[in-house]
Amino acid sequence: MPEFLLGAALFILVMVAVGLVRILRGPADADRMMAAQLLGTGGIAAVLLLGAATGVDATIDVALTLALLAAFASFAFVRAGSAPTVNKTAAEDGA
Amino acid sequence: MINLLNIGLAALIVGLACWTIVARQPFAAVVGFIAYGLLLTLVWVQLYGIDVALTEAAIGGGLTGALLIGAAARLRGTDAAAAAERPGAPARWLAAGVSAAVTGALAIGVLSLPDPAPTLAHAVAANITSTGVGNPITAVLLSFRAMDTLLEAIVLLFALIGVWSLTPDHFWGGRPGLPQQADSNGILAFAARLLPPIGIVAGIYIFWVGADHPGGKFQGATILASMWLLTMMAGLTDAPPISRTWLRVWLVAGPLVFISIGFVGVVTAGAFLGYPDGLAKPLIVVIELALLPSLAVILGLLLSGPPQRKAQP
Amino acid sequence: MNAATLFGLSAAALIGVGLFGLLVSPHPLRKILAFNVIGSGVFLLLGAIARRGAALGMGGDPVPQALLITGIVVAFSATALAVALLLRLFDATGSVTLAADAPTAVPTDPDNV
Amino acid sequence: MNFALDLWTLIAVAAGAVFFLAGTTGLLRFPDTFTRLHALTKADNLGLGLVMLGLLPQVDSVVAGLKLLCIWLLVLLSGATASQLIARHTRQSESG
Repeated sequence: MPEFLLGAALFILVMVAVGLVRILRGPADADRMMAAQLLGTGGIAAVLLLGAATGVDATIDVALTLALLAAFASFAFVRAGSAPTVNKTAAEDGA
Repeated sequence: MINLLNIGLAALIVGLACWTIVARQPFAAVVGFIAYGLLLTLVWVQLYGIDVALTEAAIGGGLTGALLIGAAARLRGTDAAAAAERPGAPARWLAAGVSAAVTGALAIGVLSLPDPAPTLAHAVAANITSTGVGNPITAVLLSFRAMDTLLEAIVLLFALIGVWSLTPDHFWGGRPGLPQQADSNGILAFAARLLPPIGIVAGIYIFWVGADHPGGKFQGATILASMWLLTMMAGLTDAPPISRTWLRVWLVAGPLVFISIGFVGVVTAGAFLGYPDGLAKPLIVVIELALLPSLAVILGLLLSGPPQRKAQP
Repeated sequence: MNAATLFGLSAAALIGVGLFGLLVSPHPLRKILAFNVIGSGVFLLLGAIARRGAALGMGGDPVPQALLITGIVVAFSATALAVALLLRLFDATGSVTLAADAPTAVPTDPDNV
Repeated sequence: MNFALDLWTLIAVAAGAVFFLAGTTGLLRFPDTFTRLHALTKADNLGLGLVMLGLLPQVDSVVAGLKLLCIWLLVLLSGATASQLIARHTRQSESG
């Protein structure tokens, strides 16, 4: 069973790694963020599979942390994308 | 199979590091770096450093990514000016040569590490009972090498003071960052209402299990800071003005408790940061409980940047 | 080859790649990224050494692992300070370079008049 | 009994892996951001969900099982909100 779980982890890792080609190609920044998001999900699955294969229970906590913060980069991306308009009002307030 | 997995991981992180360096746009490089941080978490799991994997997951996956994406978005369109300073071909070849030499020297070092490897695991195992905690890494962080942890908390505080010192004069004492438009029915606000309660429980859980299992105050504090930042991003809460006394007390409380327990150790145990017999575990818990909120607020404010508006607009 | 040696060698490669980026990238944000790549390479090297010291049922030598946690947090605080400095420079001058004749990308921030 | 549980793990994890394959294929082959987003959510929801369901019989405590469920729910929640936000961001930047 551990061999199968490790194999599945490797397969998922290779899959999401191939998805990283989107970071190279783009074209939009949103596409790049999606590749990172997919890698995050695949990473969580791989951590869980590795933990089950090696029998280290605490890896579930690592996956839990990753899951909590999985979308954090995407949130920051969307926020940063809408920053210019906010920036202008802030400058007027300050003046 | 496990070898194949490790080789794949190693190839991926080196490839992503190269992409981070050579990518044409800063934003593409930053996304590459975030993916790189995620894969490092897997590498730490493979190296049996679960505590380190937790730290990397929390800091690399959450805080660093948000910080760099924000910076890359602000600096969009600055590549052209910077590209004018790109060094010429001879300088680049020289840099490549130097880097290759450094890599070669390190690789020789890695291959000629002594066997059997020296380890302090025996020393830790022999003395861990005196601390009362079950996780050897927590024992190292808060007992055997407590000075490092104290200095680290102070370094974080100094970094925050450094960030604050960049405030324009007329905004001194104001609120960090730019105001966020609050869209109370927006999707981000929805996530910022739903995730933090779960995140706070998970953060305190990770903090609490740190005594006996992988986890601890840094990881917990990072999760708490991320949740606070999420509510700020969604406009549900606002960053506090940095002139507030309660805020400053909150920031220094953790390190101060740590230092005072250290001085008590001089009297009771004969050494700075020494713990008297039998009291080690309660003192460690007190230090951790005091550091957790301070670290969470320091980390959150580090990401918010220097004040950019007045306290009362 | 065991995992410790493999990741130790990857760490050596990461340090080299990061050093190259730090030397040749003209953009300060890219230099910060390169600095972080070097940092993670150093951490990984220490992690490989920690893994070699596994004994008594511990997956690795706990002392270097504890130092790694400290190191990762300190590296983050240094990155945050560097990014804050860079953004302040950009706000103040409209440029990310220190060259005196650098072309400005956007008009100067009204906050700093 | 043990055999049946192991078989369940095999089938569910393999099916989850297939959804990751589908997600990657979609991310690479679909023509625009919105369709690619659609492919991505399959990996988030079904890929991780099936892997998680497959691993449930392999954990040794109820708490660990609950944590697994919690991880999946968290990824569902954050994946769905992030996809919505990215889609909205793309539409705004296309129209603006």
